[in-house]
Amino acid sequence: MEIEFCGIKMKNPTVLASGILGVNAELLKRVAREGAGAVTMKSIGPKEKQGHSNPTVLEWEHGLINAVGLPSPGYKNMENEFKQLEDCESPVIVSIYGASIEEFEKVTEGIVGYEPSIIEINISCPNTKKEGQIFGCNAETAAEVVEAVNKIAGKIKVMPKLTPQANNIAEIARSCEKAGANAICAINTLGPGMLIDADARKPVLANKFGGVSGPAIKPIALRCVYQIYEAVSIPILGMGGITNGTDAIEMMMAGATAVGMGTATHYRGINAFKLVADEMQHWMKEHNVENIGELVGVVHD
Amino acid sequence: MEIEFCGIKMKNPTVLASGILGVNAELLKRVAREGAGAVTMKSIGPKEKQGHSNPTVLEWEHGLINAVGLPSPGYKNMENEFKQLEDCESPVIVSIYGASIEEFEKVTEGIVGYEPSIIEINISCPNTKKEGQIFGCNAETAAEVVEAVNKIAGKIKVMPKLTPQANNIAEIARSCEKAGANAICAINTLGPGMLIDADARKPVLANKFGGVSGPAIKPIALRCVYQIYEAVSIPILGMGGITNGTDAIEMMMAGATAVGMGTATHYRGINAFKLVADEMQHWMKEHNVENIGELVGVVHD
Amino acid sequence: MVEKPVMVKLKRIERENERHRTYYFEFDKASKAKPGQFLMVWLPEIDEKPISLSKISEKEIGITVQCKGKWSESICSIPEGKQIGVRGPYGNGYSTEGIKSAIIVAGGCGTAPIRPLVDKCIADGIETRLVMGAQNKSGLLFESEMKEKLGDNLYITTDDGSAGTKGFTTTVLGEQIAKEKPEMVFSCGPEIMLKAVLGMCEKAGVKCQLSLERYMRCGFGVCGQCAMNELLICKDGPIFSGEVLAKSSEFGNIARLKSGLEVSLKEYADWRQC
Amino acid sequence: MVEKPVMVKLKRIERENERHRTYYFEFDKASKAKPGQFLMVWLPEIDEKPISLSKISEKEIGITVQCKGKWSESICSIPEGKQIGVRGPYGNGYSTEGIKSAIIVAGGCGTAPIRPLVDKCIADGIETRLVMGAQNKSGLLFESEMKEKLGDNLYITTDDGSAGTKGFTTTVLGEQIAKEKPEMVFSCGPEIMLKAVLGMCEKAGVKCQLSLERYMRCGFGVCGQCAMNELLICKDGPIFSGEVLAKSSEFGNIARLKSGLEVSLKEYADWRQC
Ligand SMILES: Cc1cc2nc3c(=O)[nH]c(=O)nc-3n(C[C@H](O)[C@H](O)[C@H](O)COP(=O)(O)O)c2cc1C
Ligand SMILES: Cc1cc2nc3c(=O)[nH]c(=O)nc-3n(C[C@H](O)[C@H](O)[C@H](O)COP(=O)(O)O)c2cc1C
Ligand code: FES
Ligand code: FES
Repeated sequence: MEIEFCGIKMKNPTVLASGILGVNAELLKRVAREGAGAVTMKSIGPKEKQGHSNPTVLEWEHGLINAVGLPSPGYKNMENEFKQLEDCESPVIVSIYGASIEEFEKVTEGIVGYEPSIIEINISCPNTKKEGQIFGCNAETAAEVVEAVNKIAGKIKVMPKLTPQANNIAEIARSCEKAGANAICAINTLGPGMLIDADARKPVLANKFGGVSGPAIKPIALRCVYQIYEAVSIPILGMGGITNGTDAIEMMMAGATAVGMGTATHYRGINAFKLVADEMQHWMKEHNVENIGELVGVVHD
Repeated sequence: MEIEFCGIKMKNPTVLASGILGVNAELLKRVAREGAGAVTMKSIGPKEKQGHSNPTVLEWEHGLINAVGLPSPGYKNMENEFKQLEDCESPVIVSIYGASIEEFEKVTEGIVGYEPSIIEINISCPNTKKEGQIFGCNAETAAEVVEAVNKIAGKIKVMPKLTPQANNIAEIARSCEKAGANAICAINTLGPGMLIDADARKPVLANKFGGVSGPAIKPIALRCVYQIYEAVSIPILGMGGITNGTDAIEMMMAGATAVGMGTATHYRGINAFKLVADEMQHWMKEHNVENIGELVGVVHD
Repeated sequence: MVEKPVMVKLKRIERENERHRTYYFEFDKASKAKPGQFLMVWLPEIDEKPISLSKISEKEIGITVQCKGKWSESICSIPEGKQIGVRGPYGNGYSTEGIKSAIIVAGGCGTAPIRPLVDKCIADGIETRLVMGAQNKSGLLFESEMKEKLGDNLYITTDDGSAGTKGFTTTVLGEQIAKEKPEMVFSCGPEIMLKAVLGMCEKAGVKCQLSLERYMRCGFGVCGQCAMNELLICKDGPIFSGEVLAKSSEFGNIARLKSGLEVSLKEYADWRQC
Repeated sequence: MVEKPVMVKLKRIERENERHRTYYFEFDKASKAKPGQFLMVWLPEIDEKPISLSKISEKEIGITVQCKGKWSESICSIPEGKQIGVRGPYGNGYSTEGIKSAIIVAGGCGTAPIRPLVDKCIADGIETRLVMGAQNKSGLLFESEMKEKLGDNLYITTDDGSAGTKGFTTTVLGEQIAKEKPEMVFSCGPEIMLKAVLGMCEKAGVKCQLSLERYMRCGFGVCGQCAMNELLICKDGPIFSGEVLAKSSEFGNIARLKSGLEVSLKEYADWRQC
């Protein structure tokens, strides 16, 4: 099940998505031990940020909805975590966010010295006003952010994370590739969406709106990855609603070289990564597939 | 449970959504008899159109996905249906589409003589290339279509139907209101999305991509209606994922004066309208609500 | 119970005659289906079509296809061991409840859903006569199997007389009703034949259940494509009682093309031809 | 089992003392919860907080809140008959399996989850001693109820001596372990106290289960906010065995603010203060 994702070796194609569990080094190492081929830290911002008040993360019938609001200790306060990550058994992806090109640059400067395997550029968070989606819905601004981060990142790979809210996600991916992206991550949470409690007569999330994840968004994620695959030649980290081996295989068939999971840890536990990797292997055996890489993008044939 | 929706009296707030069952007059009358407060015809185009090949409508775990592709006999071939609709026991909404302002105008001219209660302007179909979303993702083009239709519609009410793919649905609604819209319908199907069959190694819909409806899209629909309610003062026909009375109440609390249902007929049968209206009434009794209108927009207080 | 296709492996393909093939596969969801129910059968990148169950059992499911168009020629070229996509079963199916005697009338490839119906009638102890017709001998389906199961209660007709009685199934139906009135007439075949069957049953005061066909999209009652007046062929049908059909202005007259355009049954049949 | 709040009506509110209230309501999902599990309690437009179950029964569920901040002052101002939102129960709860004798140590509002634990221990026939402490008499919770249930096995301490023994719970715990070693020590209270309890248990060679607390968001193991080293307080805990805690570098030392910033337990407690 070993794969290579833009030059990074992974024991299997499963990746912990950003914002799930990854608040500290020890949890990331635990997830790696529980089977993830790579792990992503919770997105890091330019300064300490509280995030939104509770309720911030809720389950609904077909997935999760969250408006955590990008809390972060700020990149300056994370030395301790980065140091402890040196012996993580899987490659570490560091996710970053900012509200301006300058902020993205500052965070990149602050973390590049720790030499993460990949810098994930979060331009797609749907539940903050200043950060996130505004960069990810426009091909030009998306490219500007990628270019700025890439300049500072040097030999470290950079991977913008895109939003399904973009009206032409393929165009945005193409424009990021031209700006120097080494990979594309898609998708961030969908929406935003909203839960209302009829008895309370109120929106349930304190922020009212939040990003939708989990099984409900899988068809949207598959379509996005499919379209991006047709548009770029860099590899795709596909995510959104993957909870089992077949979901992961479908995502790879749509065009993903590796597959991210977040919400799945709620349904299947922290060892979701091992479970899904095993299910993928089982599927491969049943279908006489020797090398998982053969499946990447096959639905396009 | 009687309500008034932009001047139209309805026996209850439930409305059959466009594209579900409403291909002929007799089915529309059946749905009205089965409890719908109003019924919408399948969107009508400028000329005969085949739509996409099968598979066109599929269920997945959390809703439906469809790429029917706006088949239509064309407005010229529908006289028979319109005549038979004269004795429909609920108001009839006629949904129209076009690939240009001129086409929208032509269809409006063709149907306005039949005096439908409302003309629904479909600028939001996600599974055709030339019609649909391209008009609904831009505030200016959306307004142009509304203005053109409105001019021809005369005293007949017009109601653009919006897409959740728009990056600022509130702005689009506002711009439609300014252009003369009497109501807003939201939302059309989400996406597009995609289903892949791993065994077949192929997308399942013949059109590959299709609009997502049903329970999976409810949080997105609630958010859209919430945002539109804050932006306009014309009434909203809210839809997307409503399957039971509580869903309908939540949608009204978000700001909808009436609630549409399509996919629910799959889960609950053609009498979904009566079932949901009964459940709403039951909820009102339990919560001492005398007049359903009291609930419209209450989460905004 | 999610209505999306499941890929199943074709275990066995039987050549019924020049133009018909029966495909056998395992599909648990259909193992308790009723005769007259159908599947939506998907050939990736080709098309998806409604096809009746021609074999219903715990062990295997069968469908019988007439090879004649793009989709059916495609399925005819798929070898054993390959997969097709199926979803369903859909529709209501024939009801044999409380019936003691029946005449079944099968026309052309309408014989497909009749095969499991015959099995069911026999299993329910219903006195069963089968009138089975085709244009010519090579269009007949399951002839020897039916002979074995029904013996003298099998009546064959062909338009050209190349097998059985020369003439139409309806002629034999008339004779058989006159001979001994059954409690129920079941039928599947061209709509023009069904119209005639209904007329004869009405005149003789015999109940009937007829299987109809329209162009379909969803197959499960959502899109409205298969409408006949206010009825949905896919969900309210495809089997309808004579009483219901007698009230339908479109039965035997009007059907919808893919666009939804209403045309005469003849024009629809030219487009459709099965 | 969807983890979103359910609005429940406050059937009864009891004033335990000046600063603590217990709220009773019906919530079927929690009727079989384990002592030590908690709910996320939502006050619309105010906030949502993790609160331990202080009463677990088929008939009603109870939570006990110390009124001191924005959220808790808000709940204190809600009258009987009004609704609050609850989701859960979450966490692992105390395990009483196979235990014959126990000492329970409760500090301050840590007494809340101890109430159903005492009930459980008695029901399981466990020889139970309870050491219950607070800063002063008016901070004690469920005093008369515990007296009734435990008689001479209840030991009370206050920092100022206004009730029971003057001093800390840990002093009494030491005496009681010396007097008769229990199989298990259960505890809930300020982390500084828990740290001391762990030290005493380790020295005496007694097992223990301690209930921890961190700022939470999801409550069900997704967001990572409540991390203590590699442990999730909300899901792996909030009850941990002494063995596990002995290996944690953050227990008693470090916790995370809302931003995720790691700070000393003292700084966290100043922010948090419960
Ligand atoms: C609670 C929660 C917090 C998240 N935080 C972040 C974040 O900080 N940065 C980010 O790029 N994505 C974040 N995401 C999005 C996920 O990384 C992922 O893109 C999304 O959840 C879709 O994948 P899934 O369906 O497997 O969860 C978050 C998702 C959840 C559920
Ligand atoms: C099979 C199908 C066909 C549809 N066709 C149309 C259409 O022709 N015109 C239109 O405006 N919306 C069409 N829609 C969208 C619905 O009217 C509705 O906006 C959407 O399904 C969300 O509501 P629901 O979740 O209650 O189904 C269609 C939806 C489905 C499922
Ligand atoms: S085929 Fe869609 S309703 Fe019958
Ligand atoms: S509070 Fe979210 S993981 Fe514990």
